[in-house]
Amino acid sequence: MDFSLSPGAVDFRAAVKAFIAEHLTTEVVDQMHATGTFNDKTFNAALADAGLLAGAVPGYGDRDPIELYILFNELEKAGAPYDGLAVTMLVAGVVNAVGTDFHRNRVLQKLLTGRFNCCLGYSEPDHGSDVASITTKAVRDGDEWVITGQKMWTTMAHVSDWVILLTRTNPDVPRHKGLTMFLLPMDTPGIEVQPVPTMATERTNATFYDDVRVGDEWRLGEVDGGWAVMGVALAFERGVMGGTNPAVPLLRHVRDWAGGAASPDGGTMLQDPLLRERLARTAIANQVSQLLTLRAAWIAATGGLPGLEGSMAKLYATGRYQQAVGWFQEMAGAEGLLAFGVDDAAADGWIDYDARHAPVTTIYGGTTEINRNNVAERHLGLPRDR
Amino acid sequence: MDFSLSPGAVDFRAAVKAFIAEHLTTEVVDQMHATGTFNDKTFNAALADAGLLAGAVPGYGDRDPIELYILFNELEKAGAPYDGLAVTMLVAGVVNAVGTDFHRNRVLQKLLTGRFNCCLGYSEPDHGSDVASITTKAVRDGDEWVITGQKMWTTMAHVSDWVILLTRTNPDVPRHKGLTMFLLPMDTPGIEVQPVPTMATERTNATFYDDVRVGDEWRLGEVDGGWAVMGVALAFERGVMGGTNPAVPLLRHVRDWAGGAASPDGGTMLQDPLLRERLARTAIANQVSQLLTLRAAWIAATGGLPGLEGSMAKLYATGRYQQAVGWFQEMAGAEGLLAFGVDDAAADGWIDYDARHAPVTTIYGGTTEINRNNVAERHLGLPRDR
Amino acid sequence: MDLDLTEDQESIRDVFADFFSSETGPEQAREAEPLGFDSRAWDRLLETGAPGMGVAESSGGGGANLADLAVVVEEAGAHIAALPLVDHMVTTRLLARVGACDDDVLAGTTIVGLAIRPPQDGTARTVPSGAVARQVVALDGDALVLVDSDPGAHLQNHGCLPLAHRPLAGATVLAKGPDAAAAYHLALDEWRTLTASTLVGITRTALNLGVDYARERRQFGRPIGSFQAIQHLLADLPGLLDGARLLTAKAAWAGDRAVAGQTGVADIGDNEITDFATLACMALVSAGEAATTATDRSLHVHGGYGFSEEYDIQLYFRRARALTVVLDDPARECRRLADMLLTRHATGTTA
Amino acid sequence: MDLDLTEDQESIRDVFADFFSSETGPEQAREAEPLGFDSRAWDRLLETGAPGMGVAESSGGGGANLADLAVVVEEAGAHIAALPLVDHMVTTRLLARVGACDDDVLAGTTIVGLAIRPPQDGTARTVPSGAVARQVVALDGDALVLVDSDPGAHLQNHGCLPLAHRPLAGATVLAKGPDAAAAYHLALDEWRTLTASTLVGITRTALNLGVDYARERRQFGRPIGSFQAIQHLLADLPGLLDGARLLTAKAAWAGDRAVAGQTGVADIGDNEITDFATLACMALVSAGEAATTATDRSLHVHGGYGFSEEYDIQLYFRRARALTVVLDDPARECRRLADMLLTRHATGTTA
Repeated sequence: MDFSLSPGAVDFRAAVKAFIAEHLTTEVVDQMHATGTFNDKTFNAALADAGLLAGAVPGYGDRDPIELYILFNELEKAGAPYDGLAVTMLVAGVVNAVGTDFHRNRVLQKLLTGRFNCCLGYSEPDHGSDVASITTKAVRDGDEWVITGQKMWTTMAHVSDWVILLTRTNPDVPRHKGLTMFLLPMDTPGIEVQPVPTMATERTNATFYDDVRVGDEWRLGEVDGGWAVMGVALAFERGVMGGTNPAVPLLRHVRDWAGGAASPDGGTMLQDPLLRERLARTAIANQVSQLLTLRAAWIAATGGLPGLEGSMAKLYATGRYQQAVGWFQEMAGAEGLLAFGVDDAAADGWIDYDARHAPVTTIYGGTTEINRNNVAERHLGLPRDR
Repeated sequence: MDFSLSPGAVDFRAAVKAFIAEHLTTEVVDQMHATGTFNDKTFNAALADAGLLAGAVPGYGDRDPIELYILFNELEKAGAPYDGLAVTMLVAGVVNAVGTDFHRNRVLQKLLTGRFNCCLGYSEPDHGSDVASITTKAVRDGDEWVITGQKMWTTMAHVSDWVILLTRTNPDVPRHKGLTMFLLPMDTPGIEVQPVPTMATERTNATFYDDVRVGDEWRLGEVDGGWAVMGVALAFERGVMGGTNPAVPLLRHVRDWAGGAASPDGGTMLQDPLLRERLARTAIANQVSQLLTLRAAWIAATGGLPGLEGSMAKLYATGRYQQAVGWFQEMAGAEGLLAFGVDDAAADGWIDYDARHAPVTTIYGGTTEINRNNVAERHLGLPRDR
Repeated sequence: MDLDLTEDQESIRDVFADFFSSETGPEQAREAEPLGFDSRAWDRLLETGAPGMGVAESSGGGGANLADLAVVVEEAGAHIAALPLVDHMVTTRLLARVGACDDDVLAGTTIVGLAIRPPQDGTARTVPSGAVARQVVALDGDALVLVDSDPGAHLQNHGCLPLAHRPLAGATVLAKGPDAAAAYHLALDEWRTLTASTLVGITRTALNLGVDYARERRQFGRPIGSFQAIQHLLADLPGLLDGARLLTAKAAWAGDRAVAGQTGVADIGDNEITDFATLACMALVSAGEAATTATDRSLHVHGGYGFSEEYDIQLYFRRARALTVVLDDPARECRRLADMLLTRHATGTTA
Repeated sequence: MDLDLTEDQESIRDVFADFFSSETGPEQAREAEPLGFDSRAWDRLLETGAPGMGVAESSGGGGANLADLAVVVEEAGAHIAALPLVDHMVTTRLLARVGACDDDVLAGTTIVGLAIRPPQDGTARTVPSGAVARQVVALDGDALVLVDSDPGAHLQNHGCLPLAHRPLAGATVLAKGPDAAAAYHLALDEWRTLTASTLVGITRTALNLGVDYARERRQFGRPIGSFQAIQHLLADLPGLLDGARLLTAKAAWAGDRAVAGQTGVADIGDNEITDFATLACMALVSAGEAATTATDRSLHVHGGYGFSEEYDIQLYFRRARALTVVLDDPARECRRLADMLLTRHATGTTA
């Protein structure tokens, strides 16, 4: 094995790091947490203008999937607002893989400019993990479709230009087989976005679709072929596009804080043996998380679909992140409770933030239970429970 | 609430402690680990002769179940060979609850002398957690029964005078309903005992029953009523008769060792902050385990059946015990690997012993999974999985 | 030996369960955020006599003991009452013990609180009731001091506790010397015990919320609570809950014995612990862990909804963590406990 | 970037998988207990050239690098070979580096081992191969020394490792000063890396044993592996296994770079770690945890049978723990790691 990056990847990473050093200002970070929108169109546009975005579309162009991994890993490690961009580039990849020329011209090219966003419309209030049971209806009416229903957890819908929307087009066949995907402009009449505030800083949305009419050209993939389109998206998503190294910025923030914080036992917190042990354990977990993610990228780069490997990376990384957050919040005591902007807040409030944010990481993008089912059945070959 | 023991219980405990101080010699402890038989007939007989055993039969006589708890908790804390005694007294309780005068005269009175033992014949090679599916057959032949089959995990069979044996008497009804319990003298022709060595010091057995003929007077409970008899035994067993404070002797051994053991960081191991924290956490867990057990005893003492509370105590106590063993074995490093009798063995080899023994504690007497099912379905009211 | 509540305590529990269930709860907790003080509910609480109920009747209080107060605050925790009840109760008892508890404090019209951490540079930091209490009692060196001043500026925090720093400038000295320190430490152990009981209440409700959600929420054509993965996530919690409650009750029992002059023992070799300071510390660590684990698992069972502000579990989740660490890191509490367990020898008589 | 084995390594893996699968395994491991040395298999191993394969061809060895050796010993771990292979390999490389590796050592007819802990009072304690190795190399102060004596009296232990104390009296000094210490520490980091790889092999087989048992064992009318409780107990393990294997491979890669004179960096703020000493320590902790967890869960899945001597999982369970702690407490290893991570600054160039 060779863990050195190729010269091209080294250059690409250096360019991303340089970009981050220049563009990821305190204002950008403060703004993302103040608004709850982990997406910054100016930042995205600058990334595109710097030529760093084309490689971020999975399966598109001549860039290595390793570069896709590098881009999102660097953004995640730096604590940049990348969530909206990751979803957008994921959709770009799906559009590229299964879309028509119309989609590519009308959507993909725009997405590559960094000035537009997409969001994902899969889950519904009553159908989360069991997404194959969704009930949002799309009914054909001549050359058009009429869509009615509601989606939940449509994060970034309020800043998005398109949504990829999973609908039921045939209720009379087994549930996976009657689904169709659409790529819907968000300004289509009949779409309403309602904010859903959360316990962390980030905002998500519920979206409502009331007799939304779109032409058949906005269909993405085959009629009743929506499940396959989702499969493409999932294979792109799991593990490679951020979300598996959240403890890197946490560790950096805690380390930087601990060097200057007084310990009740005397000296600094950085001299506390238990904190040192836990910093080291977190550093190990961060390496492992990165390697599991890199492996998923490597499989994609060598022509495979790293669905299972992504599940493993997510299971490992999110569990360790939650453990680390719990450790550091306990060790920081009362100061670890204090929020962004409060004097004396441990790690400038990052511990409070991470403690609020961490719980959702074992839910979104596939719950721990769904990922464990995946690994148990598909990797270990254990008999299905249901 | 009042956590003081009654004056009678205080006296009883003092008597048990005095007995242990006198009779639990190094030889007794060494002998139990050398033979793998956690039963000492001399010790048991002396306990009976000291008048401490009558109170150890659940539901028998005028002693408080709190005293039953005290007896086994003190024996467990002291690291005495109590396993055989616990099973024997459990059977005594079952015999007392559902047996005939014949059983009481022939068996119960002898058991109270501490000079005889019983073992449990429930599990079979193919039927462990799913004990209701056992296949050992008992077929009526006039006034006799002919029993054929095999039992597994018949611990103490090699030193037992009787076995209570769960058999299938009716294969044509739902599986719980065709079972009958027998109380079988171990010297009945056709019974064979084969040792099953384990990774810890303790030995268990497989027992074979080949056309074993016994009179109907050795039936315990109704024909096809074996499941109810097992229910009586289980309610007696869970939590109250030892098995929920194994970390007390571990903690004592580790504490005593740590005060004299050099730490690689300088000073003694007892000065290591992480060891101190973990000793304290184990001390907390030991208190909680004791209180959960005491609660089960209290429920029994006030006329209830503490089946669920026993499950909770066992889940909590065995999980913490395993955690503590893992901690201390790691912290003792190479010396924590060394066995009984090896110079320099950490805690005189107890860490190695406990690390070998601990895994079985979440298996025997009801696995963690079975206990969790119990609590989930019967205490929390969650819908059945099956 | 009696592991049931007394009849009196059952009445207290019923009365306060009714009170907190009608006057406080998730909606009121939300409205009280971020400060974490529901002044309307506090005013209603004065009518129940709760603020002074832990003070002897001879001193004008309600004559309740620590075990009784634990029953009250478990209900407050279960209903996530945004009230500085624990802090007021233990500080009131402390003031009464040093003869400095006036009627407004007894009545609760003046809110008092305890500085639970050693002051630094003349300031009591992150006082749990510091943003709402008028009077704060602290141990400054060997002096028990009381500062009477405007509540401090609220420090916005994870659990929406009314935290504030309180400068001790101008504080009155209530007592000095070993007795003053002993009185403070007794109060702090009472604070540990009652905070543990609050956490037990939080644990209880968090478990109920998770179980209710798991029974109602359906995925794949069945309640999610019928999946073994969900069942087993929840099945460890009743043991944690009941264990923490029993240990907290034992701490309260030991506290009442300590107040009555009976000493306890702390012998880990025999697992025989009746010493109040030891049990109070154990109870807080144990209840903190129960609450942290239960709220975490219950929130997870809620899926995405657990993360949304609309659902109640996140309120419990954040308060569980806040109350667990506001005094100190539980690992450091354990090391403090070890100092007690490993240096002290068993003293006094066996319970 | 290449996360696949080289073609050569695939051949090495296949050859040694065949060798260990036919010459070693659970039955042989049982027969070798309690000493933990299978002399017949060792004699057969000499024919493969494995004992000296990690030494440069110019010095008469097989020319394999650390990454190659990791492939070999993963197979040894997976087949629970009762052989002092890791110890012999790293010590042989160390001796070759200081020009003291004779032909018998290269051939494996003289077994050599490493004293992995600092000697105390003139004795190397609990040397992992101390009860079978003729020659033991230790770092005594700043002197790299070799003792040639009869193997020590076996210390019976949890994992049936051939542990023994080895007095250093009469030892030969091989080298002295900073270079000697550096050579020793390089060897110790190689020991960490290869022990990690052994643990990866143990993890792999433990997982397979658990999965096989769960598929075959039926209770309640279905394979126990169809219960979600069992599935989820096992489902975390592939990530632990693969993560530990990747980290170990990365450590071996960094070790080979270090031998070639390339320095690495260790920047936890950017999660950029290419330094060998750092990665070797990380790999051992990570693989130790994977093996401990996998053997524990797999044994549990086996029910009572896991505890019986008849089944194989208990062999893996005990060796996993033994290899995880025989060098030191993993928590102490983590503190040592923190010393490296928090005081060292990023040096050298990025990989």
